[in-house]
Amino acid sequence: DKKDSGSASDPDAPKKDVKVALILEGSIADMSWNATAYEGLKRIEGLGATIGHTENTPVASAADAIRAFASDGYDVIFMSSNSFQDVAVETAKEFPDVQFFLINSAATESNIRSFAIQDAEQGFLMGALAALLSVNNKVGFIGGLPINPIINGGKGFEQGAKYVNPDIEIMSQNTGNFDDAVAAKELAKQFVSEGVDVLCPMANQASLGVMEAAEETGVLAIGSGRNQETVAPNAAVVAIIKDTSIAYEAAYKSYLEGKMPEEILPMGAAQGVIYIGEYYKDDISQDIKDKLNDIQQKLAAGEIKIKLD
Amino acid sequence: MEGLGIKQRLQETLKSIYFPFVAIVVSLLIGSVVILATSTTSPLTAYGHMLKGAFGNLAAFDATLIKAIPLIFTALSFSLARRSGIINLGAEGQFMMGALAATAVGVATPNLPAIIHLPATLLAGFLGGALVGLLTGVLKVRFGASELIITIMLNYIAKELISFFVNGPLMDSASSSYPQSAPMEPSARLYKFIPGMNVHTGLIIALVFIFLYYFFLWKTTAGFDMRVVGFNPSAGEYAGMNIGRSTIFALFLAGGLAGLGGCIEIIAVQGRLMMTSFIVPYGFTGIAVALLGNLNPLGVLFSGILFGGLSAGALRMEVMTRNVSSSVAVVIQALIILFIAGRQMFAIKKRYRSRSSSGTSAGKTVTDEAKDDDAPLAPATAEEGV
Amino acid sequence: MNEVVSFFSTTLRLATPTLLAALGIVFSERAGVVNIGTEGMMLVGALSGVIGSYVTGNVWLGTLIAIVVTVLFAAIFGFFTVVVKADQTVIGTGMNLLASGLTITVNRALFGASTSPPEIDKFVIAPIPGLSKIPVIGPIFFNHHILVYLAFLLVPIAHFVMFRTNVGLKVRSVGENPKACDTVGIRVGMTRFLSILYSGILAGIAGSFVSMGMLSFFTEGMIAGGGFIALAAVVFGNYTPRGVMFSSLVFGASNALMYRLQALATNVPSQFPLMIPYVITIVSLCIVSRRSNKPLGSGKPYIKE
Amino acid sequence: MTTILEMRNITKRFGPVVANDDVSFSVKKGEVHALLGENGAGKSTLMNILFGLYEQTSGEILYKGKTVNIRSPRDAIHLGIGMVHQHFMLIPAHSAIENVVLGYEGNSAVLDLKSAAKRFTEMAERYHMNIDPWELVGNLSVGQQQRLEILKALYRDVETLILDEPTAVLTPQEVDGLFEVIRQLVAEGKTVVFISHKLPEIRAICDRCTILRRGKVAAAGLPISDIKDLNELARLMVGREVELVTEKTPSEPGEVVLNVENLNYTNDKGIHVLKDVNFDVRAGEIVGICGVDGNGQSELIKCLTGLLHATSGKIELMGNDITACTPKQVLKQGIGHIPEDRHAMGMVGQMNLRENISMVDSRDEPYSSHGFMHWRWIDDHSRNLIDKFSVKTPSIMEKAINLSGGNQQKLVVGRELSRKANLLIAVHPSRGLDIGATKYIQSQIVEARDRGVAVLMVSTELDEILEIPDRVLVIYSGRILACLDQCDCTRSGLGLLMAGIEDGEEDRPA
Ligand SMILES: Nc1ncnc2c1ncn2[C@@H]1O[C@H](COP(=O)(O)OP(=O)(O)OP(=O)(O)O)[C@@H](O)[C@H]1O
Ligand SMILES: Nc1ncnc2c1ncn2[C@@H]1O[C@H](COP(=O)(O)OP(=O)(O)OP(=O)(O)O)[C@@H](O)[C@H]1O
Ligand SMILES: [Mg+2]
Ligand SMILES: [Mg+2]
Repeated sequence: DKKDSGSASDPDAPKKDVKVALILEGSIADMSWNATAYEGLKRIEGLGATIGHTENTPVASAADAIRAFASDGYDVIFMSSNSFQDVAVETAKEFPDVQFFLINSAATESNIRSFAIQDAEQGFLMGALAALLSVNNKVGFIGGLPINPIINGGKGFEQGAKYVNPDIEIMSQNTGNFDDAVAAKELAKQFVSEGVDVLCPMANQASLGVMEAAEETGVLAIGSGRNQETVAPNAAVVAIIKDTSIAYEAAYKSYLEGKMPEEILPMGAAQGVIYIGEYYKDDISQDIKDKLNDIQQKLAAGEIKIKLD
Repeated sequence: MEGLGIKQRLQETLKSIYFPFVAIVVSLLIGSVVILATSTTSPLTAYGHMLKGAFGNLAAFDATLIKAIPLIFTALSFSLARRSGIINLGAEGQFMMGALAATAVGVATPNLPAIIHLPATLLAGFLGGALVGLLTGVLKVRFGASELIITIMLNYIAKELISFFVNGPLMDSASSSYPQSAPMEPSARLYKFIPGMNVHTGLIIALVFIFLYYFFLWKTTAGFDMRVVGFNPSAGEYAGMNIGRSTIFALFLAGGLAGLGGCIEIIAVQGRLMMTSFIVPYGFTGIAVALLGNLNPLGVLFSGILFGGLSAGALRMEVMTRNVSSSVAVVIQALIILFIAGRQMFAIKKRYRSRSSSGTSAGKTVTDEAKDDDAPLAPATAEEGV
Repeated sequence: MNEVVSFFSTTLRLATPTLLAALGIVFSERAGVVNIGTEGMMLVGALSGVIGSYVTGNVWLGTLIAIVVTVLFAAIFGFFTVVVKADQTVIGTGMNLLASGLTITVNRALFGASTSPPEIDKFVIAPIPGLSKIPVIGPIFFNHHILVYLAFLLVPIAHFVMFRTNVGLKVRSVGENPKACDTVGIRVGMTRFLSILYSGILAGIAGSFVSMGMLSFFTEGMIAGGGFIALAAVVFGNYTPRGVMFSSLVFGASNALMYRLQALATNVPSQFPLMIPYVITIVSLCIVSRRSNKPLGSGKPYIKE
Repeated sequence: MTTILEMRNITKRFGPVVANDDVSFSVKKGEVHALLGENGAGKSTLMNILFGLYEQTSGEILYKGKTVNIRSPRDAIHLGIGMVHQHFMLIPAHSAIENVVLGYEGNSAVLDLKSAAKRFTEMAERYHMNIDPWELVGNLSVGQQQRLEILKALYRDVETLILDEPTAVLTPQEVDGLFEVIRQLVAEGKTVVFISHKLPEIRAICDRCTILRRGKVAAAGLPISDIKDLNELARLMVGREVELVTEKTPSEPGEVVLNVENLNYTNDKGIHVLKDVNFDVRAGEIVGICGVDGNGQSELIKCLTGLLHATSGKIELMGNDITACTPKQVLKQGIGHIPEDRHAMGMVGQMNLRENISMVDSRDEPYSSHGFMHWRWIDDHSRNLIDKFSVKTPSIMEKAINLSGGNQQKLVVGRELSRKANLLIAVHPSRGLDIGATKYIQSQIVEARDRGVAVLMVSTELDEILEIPDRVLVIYSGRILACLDQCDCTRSGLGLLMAGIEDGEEDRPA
């Protein structure tokens, strides 16, 4: 019976009760990728859909998750990681009238649409701002598990920093996981001892470690998601936010309107998915802010192209 | 078992059904407290879904089996080593290295006939794990280094190696620079074999190896010697067995079993090697599966299926009941493991006391065919060591 | 120069959680209990410490609460392994699973899933007056969190208790040959249970040091294998407090080295520096391996006729 | 004399096995009460119940007239009961003194091992049972461990002392020492329960005896004086006449099978354990090595069987040099070996009997072929062997550890005797065996000799040494002091030699 799936949609919702599911590879508490994805699902709920999700779903279970949702009458299924692509393409065949959205995937079968989050643009903005802020011309990027978004973020970061200052020194490393905040913090400290004076984490919840390191060593830090600043009241400058929730909402809207473009939907600065959050420090010169906004516009307008390999 | 009369055997069987049953009931009762505390869903509905997701219908059992297969291999790996007196905490890493080796072979050579490609891939998987086991064995025998640490450390190293290869040498050039290998060649894959079910031929391989495990340890001299050494090395030495060789060989095989499991998981389920292929702790879960199965072949099979069912059921519960979160599902799985492992606590009248069956008398698994020999690890008075 | 200083002080800092947890495990191991569940205990300690500190606004009370909660958690382990005599490794694995599930559930129930971590009172660096001023030595040894000093002070104490006292003798014997202990009137079960609780205390402290000393917040699964490393440290340290200190320092140093290399060689694939600590451990293990003090009765429940 | 201890209608089941069947047992204050019976009769079980190690299936225990509920040794100890267990309850990894003070109520929170060691040594000297309190128990010989166990019990002053086969591994001198102790204890009004299979000892020290037969009481509180001779005792224990004489024709030695030349062994602690050992054993003769435990016997045997490697010298078996051989290679040459410590070496407690029986020959026909075990054949073989050596067990699928120790010993001896070997090395072959079993094993050894097997027998039992071997080597602190023909052996002579005193009558080996 479906009663227990506690339908949160209010009775006088606009359309027929659409059921939307989200399958997450990570934890919704990761303060970034999965967290914003979950926010997206919430937004969709706000549009009157009934929602359901699974977290920490390993690739090996993705197929079961899809089958479970589909057989429970879900109409739309979002898959939040490129790891799921193969499984999704396989399993989607079993459910032709379920609409699938794959994040960071290249697949576009009949009932599958994919959109590509422009992680590199987030990195680019972080790099650019870091370069603008850096006094000793040395900036650091700390990634977590070297998966696609992180790697591209790193590439974007380097190009962004070089974009504003061709001869800036860049330190970039991955801690190898998203859980170990201590590792992130220690690595960050090492960076600082190497002269880095602006730190940029892209390691989900482990990012907090980097922010804290910045706070303790008195350098600046640029967040990669909301809620990271609290542990670094003095160090946190701003967060360059990759708000996939907007992407999800957009995708869902296009589904409701029944006009979903064949090609892979890019989701970046242009779509407002990647943007500059509100500044936490007021001593940031307007000049810098303008430069950064300008870069963001260029990215949105496609005037800046980021090379990914 | 000649020793026991029909009556006792009946008792054994009844016990072996009664205990796990009560164990599960109790753990679910406690779990329901957590559910009530954290969600608006009634525990009964939640468990209903869990049960349905695990064994409810063919489709569910299908999913359960698929999940059980890798666990059976890592469990066999642990069991074999344990029977030889070695604690192999390395199934985790051996599993990964098996997968890595298999991937290398599975993607490398396109348009090869399956008759060659598939066996080659499986062999690579076995060797990938076996070599890690071999290394462990050699270090243990040659330097007397504790396998406990070596295996733990090799697990972490394996994790990094996977990360390196999928980001480097094995990265799929086609897939716009995702950190993942190319998909396995069709000729190197395992496919569904029962119409209407998704479970793949890996199941058959698993069953074969369960039998081989039994046959090797109880029917061959090599296996027999391993068990002797496992129980009492100095007796083995006295009987003219080569402790070192036995240890190394055991770890080689154990590694191979885990590696084969990893290989099958990739070529049958995941399709390609990814950064995130191993978030599930296949190796460590395998330990629990093995010990719950008393290191016996059938025991491993059934506890493997039980664990497969647990995760399949937990997933369905999470899906069907919107607000029972995955973490609660995890808690419930944990409770079930704890109480099943400790099921002898539900003995009504005090256990009849005989060493041959002390502790384990109640401790036998659902499946344990009361084989009259406990693993070295199984409850035994310290006398054994003296 | 201050390269050296930072390297060594980092080493001490990183060695501390391992050392704390390991000083607990070394007793339970000696008593014949293999505690795979340490990882989970530390996780529980990490969260309950943060909650405690958040509620009471005092990091010490927080730690106290962490200790109490972790000991209760350890008691579950003790109940299953000692009273019920279930297999220690299975229970240990189960406890880890339980811990990860519970911490996530509780943490989200209290602080929500994707919000910023709560402001808490955390351990601050406590330089030892005078000593910390000594060049080189000072910053390396006398400029740490109090728990760092505590951990290292605990080593000689633990050593004394284990090898010089009646309790220590009982603990060591119960692990070697429970039946023999039984015949001289020692309560085998009680002894094992208490040493499990003790290891719980230290796991709790270790956990809260991670979440309130090295960091100032809790994140899901933040122990990230620290418990297993501590377990390895005990075996590596050959089941003695001194040895455990040695091995913890090896782990600490090799991690410090690893971060250093990651920072220096940013062009090398990150995976290789990340392997270093584990490689170093294996190598040094092969070098120093000697007669093992692994208790004969290790891992075996004691069942009476 | 008042009754201090009374066990009423005790029954103890181990699964199918009934170890004690409605046994009643009562002991008077201040007496030495012998508990007798065949191997597996239930002696140890009964005492383990009294001491709280096992829990009786039914029956009650009265101590000093009060019903007591002894649920653990702790309770027994508090009642003033002490026990020396047949299988050592020692911790090899700890020093002797640590083992002694372990669990001792009088310990202070911080141990003062020094003064404990002092007290211990004084006591040890008083009872002529010296042991270095600081030595690791793991390094002590079996005899020394037995002494340690006794001293451990005496260290705590007890009211009632249970001795479960304490003399099995003691030398005559040590046995006398122990009897000294027992007499002192009795003089102090204490009570002793004494388990042994040796009539002379029982005669020497016990007042009354209770005899168990297959778990039931065969005789209760019988005055020792009523037992005329071994045959009588045997009849009481077994329930029928038993043949107790090993008839033995003079040997006709054949060619040399084992030849040992200038064998030296220095252990890892640098102690020179074996010094220029020379001797040979010929086909069809039994050579006995007698000496106080711990004079190098263990090391000598280990060298012969490849478990240790001699520092210098030469060992030849059937003419080929095996000095540097591994145990496996030595076994291949055809050696049967009844090891000193059955628990540590001879058997695998957690494995069942048939597996223990196949242990040594698992790799050879007919136990296996082409790497596959032949369980069907092994089962038959095992059943025969168990009948032949009357090993008391419910089935060949029973775990070895569940056998009575004596039956464990029979199992090992039986296995080694039934292997086809040119050389049989028998270390304490009859340790812990009842009279019947002892005689049977001995006759089997003699039979093996007559089949032309060369036998090397190590024993601390003077009676055995005086009866079985054709030649006797006396070993003292790693040296062969004397090589005597059996006819030249006298109790007193051997006793002196074993104590290292060389006088007259012995002739050095050439
Ligand atoms: N733990 C056990 N489990 C099963 N059977 C047992 C156990 N302990 C003893 N038995 C059986 O009970 C019987 C009596 O054993 P017990 O040790 O009391 O004999 P015993 O008189 O001490 O013999 P021995 O002279 O060899 O010491 C034997 O048949 C033995 O196999
Ligand atoms: N730790 C143990 N585990 C299993 N069985 C044991 C253990 N300790 C003793 N036994 C068995 O329990 C019974 C009584 O124990 P005990 O040590 O007195 O043996 P026993 O029969 O007296 O040995 P022995 O033949 O040397 O006289 C024996 O059958 C012995 O083999
Ligand atoms: Mg006995
Ligand atoms: Mg006996």
